[in-house]
Amino acid sequence: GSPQDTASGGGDDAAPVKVGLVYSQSGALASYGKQYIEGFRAGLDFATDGTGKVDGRTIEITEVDDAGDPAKAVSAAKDLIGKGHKVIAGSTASGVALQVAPIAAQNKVLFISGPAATDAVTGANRYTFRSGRQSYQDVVTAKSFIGDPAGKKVVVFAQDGAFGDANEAAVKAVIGGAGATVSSVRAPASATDFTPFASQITAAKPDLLFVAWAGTTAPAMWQTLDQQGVLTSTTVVTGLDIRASWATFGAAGSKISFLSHYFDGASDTEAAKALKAKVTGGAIDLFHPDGFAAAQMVVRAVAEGGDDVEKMVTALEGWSFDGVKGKMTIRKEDHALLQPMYQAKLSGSGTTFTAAAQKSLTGDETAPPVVAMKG
Amino acid sequence: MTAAILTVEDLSVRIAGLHILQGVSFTVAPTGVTVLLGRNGVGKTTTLRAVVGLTPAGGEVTGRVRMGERNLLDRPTHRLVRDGLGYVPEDRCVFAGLTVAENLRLAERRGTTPAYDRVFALFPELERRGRQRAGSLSGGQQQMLAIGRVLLNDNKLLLVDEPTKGLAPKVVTEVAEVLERVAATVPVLLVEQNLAVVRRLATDAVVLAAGRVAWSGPARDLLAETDLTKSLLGVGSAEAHSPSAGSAPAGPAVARKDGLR
Amino acid sequence: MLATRGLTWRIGEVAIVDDVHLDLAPGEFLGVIGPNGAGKTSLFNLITGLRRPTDGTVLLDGRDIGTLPPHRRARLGLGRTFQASSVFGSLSVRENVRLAVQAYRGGSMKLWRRAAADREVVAAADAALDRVGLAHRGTALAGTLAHGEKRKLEIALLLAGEPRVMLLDEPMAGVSAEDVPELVRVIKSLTGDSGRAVLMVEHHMDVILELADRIAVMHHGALLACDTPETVMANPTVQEAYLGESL
Amino acid sequence: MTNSVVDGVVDPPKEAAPAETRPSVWQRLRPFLPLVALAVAAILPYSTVHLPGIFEGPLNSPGTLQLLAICLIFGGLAAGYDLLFGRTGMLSFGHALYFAAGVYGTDVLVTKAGLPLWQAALLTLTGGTILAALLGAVALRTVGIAFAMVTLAFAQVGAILVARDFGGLTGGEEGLPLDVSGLPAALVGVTNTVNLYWLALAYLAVVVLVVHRVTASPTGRVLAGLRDDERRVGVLGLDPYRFKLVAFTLAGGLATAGGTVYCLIVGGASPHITSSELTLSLLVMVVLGGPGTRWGPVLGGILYMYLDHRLTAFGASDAVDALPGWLSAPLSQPLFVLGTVFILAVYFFPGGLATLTHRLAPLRAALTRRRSPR
Amino acid sequence: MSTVVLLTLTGLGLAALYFLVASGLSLVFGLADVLNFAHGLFLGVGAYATWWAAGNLPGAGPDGLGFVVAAAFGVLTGALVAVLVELVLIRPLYSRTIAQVLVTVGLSLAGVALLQAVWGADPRPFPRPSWTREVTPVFGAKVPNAGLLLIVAAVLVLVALLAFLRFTRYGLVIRAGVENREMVTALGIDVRKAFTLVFAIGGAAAALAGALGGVYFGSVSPGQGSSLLIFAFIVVVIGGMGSVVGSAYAAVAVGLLQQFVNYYGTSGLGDICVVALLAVVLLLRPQGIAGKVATA
Ligand SMILES: Nc1ncnc2c1ncn2[C@@H]1O[C@H](COP(=O)(O)OP(=O)(O)OP(=O)(O)O)[C@@H](O)[C@H]1O
Ligand SMILES: Nc1ncnc2c1ncn2[C@@H]1O[C@H](COP(=O)(O)OP(=O)(O)OP(=O)(O)O)[C@@H](O)[C@H]1O
Ligand SMILES: [Mg+2]
Ligand SMILES: [Mg+2]
Repeated sequence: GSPQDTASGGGDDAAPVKVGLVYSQSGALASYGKQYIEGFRAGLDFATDGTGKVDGRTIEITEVDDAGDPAKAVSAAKDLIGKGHKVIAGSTASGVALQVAPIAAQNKVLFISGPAATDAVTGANRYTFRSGRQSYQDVVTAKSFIGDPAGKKVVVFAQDGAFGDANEAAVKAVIGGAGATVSSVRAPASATDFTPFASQITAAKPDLLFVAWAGTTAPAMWQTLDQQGVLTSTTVVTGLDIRASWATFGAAGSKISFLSHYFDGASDTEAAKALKAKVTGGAIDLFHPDGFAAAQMVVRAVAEGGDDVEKMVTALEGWSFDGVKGKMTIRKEDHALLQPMYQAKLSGSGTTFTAAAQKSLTGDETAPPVVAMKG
Repeated sequence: MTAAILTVEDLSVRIAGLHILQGVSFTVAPTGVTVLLGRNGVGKTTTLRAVVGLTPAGGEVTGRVRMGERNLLDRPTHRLVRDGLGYVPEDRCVFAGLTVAENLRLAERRGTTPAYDRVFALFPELERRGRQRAGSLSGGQQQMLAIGRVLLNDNKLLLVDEPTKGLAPKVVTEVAEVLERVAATVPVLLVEQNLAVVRRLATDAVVLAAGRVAWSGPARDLLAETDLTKSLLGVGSAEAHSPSAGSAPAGPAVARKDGLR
Repeated sequence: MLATRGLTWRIGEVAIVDDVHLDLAPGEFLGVIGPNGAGKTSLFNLITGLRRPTDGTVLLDGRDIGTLPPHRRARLGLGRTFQASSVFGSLSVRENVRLAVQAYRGGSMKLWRRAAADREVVAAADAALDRVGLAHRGTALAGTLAHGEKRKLEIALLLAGEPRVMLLDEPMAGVSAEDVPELVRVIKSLTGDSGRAVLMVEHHMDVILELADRIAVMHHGALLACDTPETVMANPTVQEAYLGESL
Repeated sequence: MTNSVVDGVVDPPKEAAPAETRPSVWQRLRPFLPLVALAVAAILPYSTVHLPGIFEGPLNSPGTLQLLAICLIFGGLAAGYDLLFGRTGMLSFGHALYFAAGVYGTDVLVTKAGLPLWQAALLTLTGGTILAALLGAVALRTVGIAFAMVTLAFAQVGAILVARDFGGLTGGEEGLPLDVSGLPAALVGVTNTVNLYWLALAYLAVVVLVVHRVTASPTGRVLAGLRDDERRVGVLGLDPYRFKLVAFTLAGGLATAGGTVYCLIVGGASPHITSSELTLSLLVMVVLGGPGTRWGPVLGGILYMYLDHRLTAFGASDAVDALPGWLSAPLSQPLFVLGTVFILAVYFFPGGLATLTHRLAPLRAALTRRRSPR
Repeated sequence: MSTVVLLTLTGLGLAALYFLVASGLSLVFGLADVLNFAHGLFLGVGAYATWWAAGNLPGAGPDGLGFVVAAAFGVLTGALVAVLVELVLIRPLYSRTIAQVLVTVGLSLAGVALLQAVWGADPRPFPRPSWTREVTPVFGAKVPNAGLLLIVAAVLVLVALLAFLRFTRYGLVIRAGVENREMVTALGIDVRKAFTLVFAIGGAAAALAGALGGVYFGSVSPGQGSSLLIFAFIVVVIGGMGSVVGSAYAAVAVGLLQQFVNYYGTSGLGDICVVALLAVVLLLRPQGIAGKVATA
C-alpha cells in the first residue's frame, strides 16, 4: 500500500453515510458529552422519522472519546477522515473545537462543533459550523437584565484565560458599546479563596455584575460573593449551568439572575417534546439541544449534499430550522447559529431546584456581529 | 564442651547470582568470644547478616542457624533481636539525622530497663554529646555509639562486626576491654581484623576462606602456630620485615613488634 | 609545598579545627594521628575545599587556594581518599578508575567521542588498578565490592589522578591483615618518586611509624605536636591521650 | 495485553528465534539492530497490515500513523528526560516546560508572527535551549528534592503564564491552533500524515543517537559518576555544576525540538502540555521502560502514549460495556486503567521493560534446552 | 482597615486549609520518605466518604452532631484507605523511592478516575452545618465561619501531631527507619508497624482536610484533592520536609501572601509570588530545607 492512501468516501448511492462524533466520554467534561450524545441520537431519530436513514442511506455513527484533550481529538479526527468520514461533529471543549476546525478545513470535510462556547469557532472557516450557542449570545442575554445600559456601571468578574477574556471583551462590546462603563475583576481559575475578589467587586459598586465562571470552584465562589453581600447589593447575572450544578448555588441561587442557553421547560417546541421523551431522567439539560441540532444539521447536509462536502456547506449556509429551542438560523456569512436565549430564575432548596423562564429572546435579538470568515 | 549457644549448619548465601557462602558450619560457645577471621571479601559480614536475617533483597539463604532449639532463619530480624540477639554492624549504621541521645533511646527495648549507666561509664563521650547529630560524630565516636546501643540491653548473644575499625589505639584498647567485660556475661561472635584484639579476646576461632570454613578450633591453637596463622591469615612472615595490622603500644618503633605476640 | 595558615573551623562556639599551621615539604610523608573526633577528617575537608573554613587559609606552592572549589583544587594536584569509602557504586571498577584518569587528563567537555576508545586513558586506568591489585575485579560493580576492596579502589582512584599532594584518610581501616603489607607497599611507592607529598591519617601506629617522616598530633582540633616519630611517640600527652595502654 | 506487539512494531523483535540457536551470528548482528529497527519503522507506512484491536485501521492509515507519530515523539522525549534522570540522577519536575516552550514557541512564531517554519523552528530551538541553560544555571544551585521543587516552580510559572494568555498570545485554556497556511504543503492535511510520522521517527532517531553518543562519551562517564557520588567527582577535579548544566541544557534542547515536531503533528498547542503532570508522565515513562537503559525509556514513552490514546477507545468498547456495572464504570475511565497498569508494572517489571529480556532468559534457556536434544 | 482584617482572617483560613493538606503530606514525606502523590486521593476519599455518610449513614447528617459523625466516618475511611495502600502497595517497595513515586502517581490517577466513575465528574453539593455558611463580623469584616472552623481545626491538628511526635517513640522510629530500615529492625523494632501508622495518620489528616475543605468549598468533586496538592507540596517544601511546625509557618506565609497579592496586585500574581517564594527559599537555604546535611 502507499502511505498517502486514504479510504475514499462512498460514491455508492446505497452506502451508509459515515459520521464521526468526537467528544468527551471521559474526563472533566464527560457529563456534557453524555448530554450531547443523547441529544444527538434523539435529534437523528427526529430528523429521520425514526429510520436513521436519509434517502435510503443509513447514517452510521462512529463515536470517539477525546477525554477533553485536543491532541487526542486531532488524532481521532485524522483517523476518521482517513477512513472516509466526510462529517465530523462533537467537541465538548472549546480547545478541542479550535484545533479540530483547521483539520476540517485542511481536509475539506464538514465539521459541526458542539457545546464548545468560544466565539472563535464562528467564522473559523468555510467547513466549520456550530450547533450550540456562543459566549457573545450569553452576554447579549445578560444585557437584557439592565434595561438601558447608558450611564450604568458594569463589572465583569471572570477567570483568567481565554474564556474570561472572551467574556470581558463581549461585555465591553455589547454593554459598554451601549453606553455603560465596563470594568473587570479577574481571578485565577485555580483560586481557592475568593474574598479578595469579592472585596474588589464591592469596592467598585457596580449596577450590574456579570460573572463568567466555569469549573469546580464555582460553588465556593458563589458562597463567598453571597457572604460578602455582593449578591444583595447589585444585580448579578451569570449563565445557568447544567442541572446537576444548581444545588451547588445553595442559598445564593435565588439571588442571581440567570441567562440561560437551555433548561428543561424553557421551550415547548415539537423538537423539545421529542427530545424530552428520549432523555434519561425525562428532563432536558443544558447541552441536549446542541446534540439535537447537530443531528438535524447532519441530516440536512446529507440530504442535500450526498457525499459532496461543498454541497453540504452550501445546503447549511443560511438554513433555518425548528430546533429544540425554537427557530434556529445558520447565518450564511460566518456560520453563527442564531437561536433563542432565555432569562431564568432558580427556586427551591436542599437538592431540589427548579428553573423558570423569565423571558426569552429571539435569535435575532441575540445575534452576534458578523465576523469575516477566516479560512 | 558444653552445648553451643549458636549452631550454624551448612549455611549458604547467594546474592545476585554470586555464591558467597557455600556451606558454612560452625558453632559459637556459650561463653567467651568466638572470632570469625578471614581476608577481605570472604563473607564474614555476610555470615553475620544471614544469622540476624539481614541478607539483602534478592539474596537466597539456605541451611540452618539454631539458637537453642529454634531455627533463626525463618524469624524476622526484630523478633530475634528482641529475644536477645544483639548486632553491631560493620559500617556502624548510626542514624545520622538523629542525635546521640535519640540513637540510644531508639535502642531501648520494651519491658526492660535500659542500662544507661553501663554505657555512659564505658563511653562518657556519648553522654557529653547527647544532643549532637550522630552524623557529625567522628568515625570513632560513631563506633562507640553503635556498640553503646547494643550494650543498653541484656543480650543472649552479641554479633559484632569489626568494632575497632578506624578507632584510635587508645579506644581500640578500651573497646577490647569493654568486649572482654561484656564477654564475661554474654557470648560474643566477633569479626575482627586486628590480631592484637583477637589475641586478647578470642577463646575460639573460625577462619573463613573462599566461602567455606577453613579452620576452626580454640583460638590459642591458631595463634600459637605461626605456620597455621601464616597459611590461614597470611600474617607471620610479613611480620619480620613489614609491620602489619595491630595497634602498637606506646613507645618507640622498636618495641612495636611485641604488639602481636 | 602544601601549607595551612591558621586554619580554623567553628560550628557555633566549638572549634572543630583550631588554628592549624601545617607545612608539608615536597617528597615528605606526614602522618596525622589523634583521638577519634580530634578533627583530622575535618582538616582534610578544609584543605580539599569540601568545607569552608571560618578562618585561615590553605596554600599550595605558595599560592592561596583557600577560596577555590574542590574541583579546582584537585586540578592543581590535590588528591584525597575518604574515610568512608566513596566510590561510584553503579560503575564497574574499571570505569571508576577510567573516570578518575579522564578527570586528570583534561576535564574538557567531550560529548561526541567514544570514551572507551581513548587508549591512553584505558592503559593508565589499568595500570592504576594493577598497582593496587584489583585488576582481576575490573568488571565487578564497585558497589558490590567487599570493604577491603573498596579501600583499594579508593587508592586506585587517587593514583589515577597523579596528584602532587595526597591526602589519605585512614586507608588501612578495615583492610585485612594479609593485605596491609601490600597496601603499605603501594602507598610507599607513591612517595618514592617525584617529590610527591603525602598527608595520611591513620590509627594503625605501625603503619604510620613505617611510613611517616614526621607525625602531626591533633587533639581537640588543635595541633598538639608535629615532629619526628620518635619525639612524638615519647611525648607523654600523646601516650596518655591517644595511645593508651598497650593491649 | 497488546504491549508486546506494539514494541514489535517499532522495535523489531530483539530476540529473533534463530539467534538463540546460533549465538555467534546473533552477536554479530546485534550492533545493527537499531538500524534494522529504524529501517523497519521507516517502511512501515507502506504496509497495509491490519492489526485488529491494536490499531483502528491498517498500519498505513492516517489514524494509525498519527498515533504512532505521537508515540514516537514521546519515546524521544522520554529518552531525553532519561539523560537527566536515569543517567545523571537529576530529578527534574519541570521538564514539561522545555517541551511546552517548543510547542508554544513554534506555534506562536508561525501563527502570530507569521514566520516560515524553518525560521520558527530554529528560533524556538535556540530559545528553548537558552531557557534551559538559564533556568538550569539557577536551579542547579540546589540538589535533590530541592532541585526537583525549584524546577517544578519554574515550570509552574510557565503554566501560569500560558494560562494567563498575555496579549492573547497563547490562547489560554483554549490553546492555539497552528496556522498552517504558511507551512510546506507536505506537512498539511490528513493524506500527508505519513510525512509527520517520518518527522517524528527522525526526531526519535536523533534523540536516541545523541543520548547514546553522549552516554558513551567521556562526558557521559562523568554524568554516571555524578549519579553515584557528586562530592567524589568534585574531588577528582571535575566541576559537577558544569557537567550537570550541560546535561540539563542538552535535555532541555532535545525536549524543545520534540515540542516543535509535536506542534506540527497535533496542529497546535494546548495548555495540557505545560502541566506538571506531563513531567510526571515522563518520569513514569522512563521508570516504566527502565531508567538508564538504552531502549527502556523509548519503549516506556511509546507504550505510555499508546495506552493513553488507545484506552479511551478501550473504555468505550463493547467488551467493556458488556461487563457488570461495577466493573465497566471504572474500566471506562481511561485514567483508571492507565493508573492501574502503572501500579502493576512497578510490581511486575521492577527494572522497567528493559529488564524483560533479562527476566525471560531462564524461560528461553529452558525452551532451548528442550529443543536441543533433537 | 476592615479589608485588611478580612484579608488576614480569610488568608489564615486559606492557610489552615493548606496546612491541613500539607501536614499529612509532610508527615509521610518527611518521616516515611514517601513522596505521596496519592495524598490528594486520600483527601478525595475523606470528602466523598463524609458526603456519603451525611446522606446515608444512620446517625449522621449534614448538621450538628450528625455532621461530626459524618466527618468522623470520613476521617476513618481516609485512614483505612491509607493503611490499605501502605500495606498492599507501598510496603513491598521501601527503599525504592522512585517506584513509590510511580505507584502513588498511578494510584492518584486511578483513584481519582474511580471516584469519577462512581460519582461523576461534576461537583456535588456538600452537606454542612448551616452556621458554616454564615459570617461572623470582626472589626466590620464579614469573616466566613467555614474559614474560622478551618483555623480551629488546623490548630488542633498541629497540636495533636506535635504531641504524637514529641511524646511517643514513633517519631524517632520513623526518622531512623527512613535512614536505615535494616538497622532499626536490628535494634529489635518492628519498623513496618510504625510506617503503617504514619500512613494512617497522614490519611486521616488528608481526609479531615477533605471533609473540612468540602465545607469550605460547599461542594465536592473528584479532582479537588489533586488541585490542592500542588500548593500543599509547596508549603511542605518551604516549611522544610518532615517539619510539621515548618509546614504551619509556611502555610501561613503562603496563605497570606496569596490573599494580599491577589487583592492588591493583578490576578494570577498571587500564585506567581508563591512560586517565587518557593524558589527563593530553596535557593537561599537548599540544604536547610532538604534537611540532609552531607557528612564528610
Ligand atoms: N549486595 C551484594 N551484591 C553482590 N555481592 C555482594 C553483596 N554483598 C556482598 N557481596 C560480595 O560478597 C563477598 C563477601 O562480602 P562480605 O562483606 O561478607 O565480606 P567480608 O568478609 O565481610 O569482607 P571485609 O573484611 O572487607 O568486610 C564480597 O566479594 C562482596 O563483593
Ligand atoms: N557538621 C558537624 N557538626 C557538628 N560537629 C561536627 C560536624 N562535623 C564534625 N563534627 C565534630 O567535629 C569533630 C571532629 O570530627 P572529625 O570527623 O574531623 O574527627 P576525626 O579526627 O577524623 O576522627 P576519627 O578518627 O574518629 O575519624 C568531632 O567531634 C565531630 O563530632
Ligand atoms: Mg565485612
Ligand atoms: Mg576521621
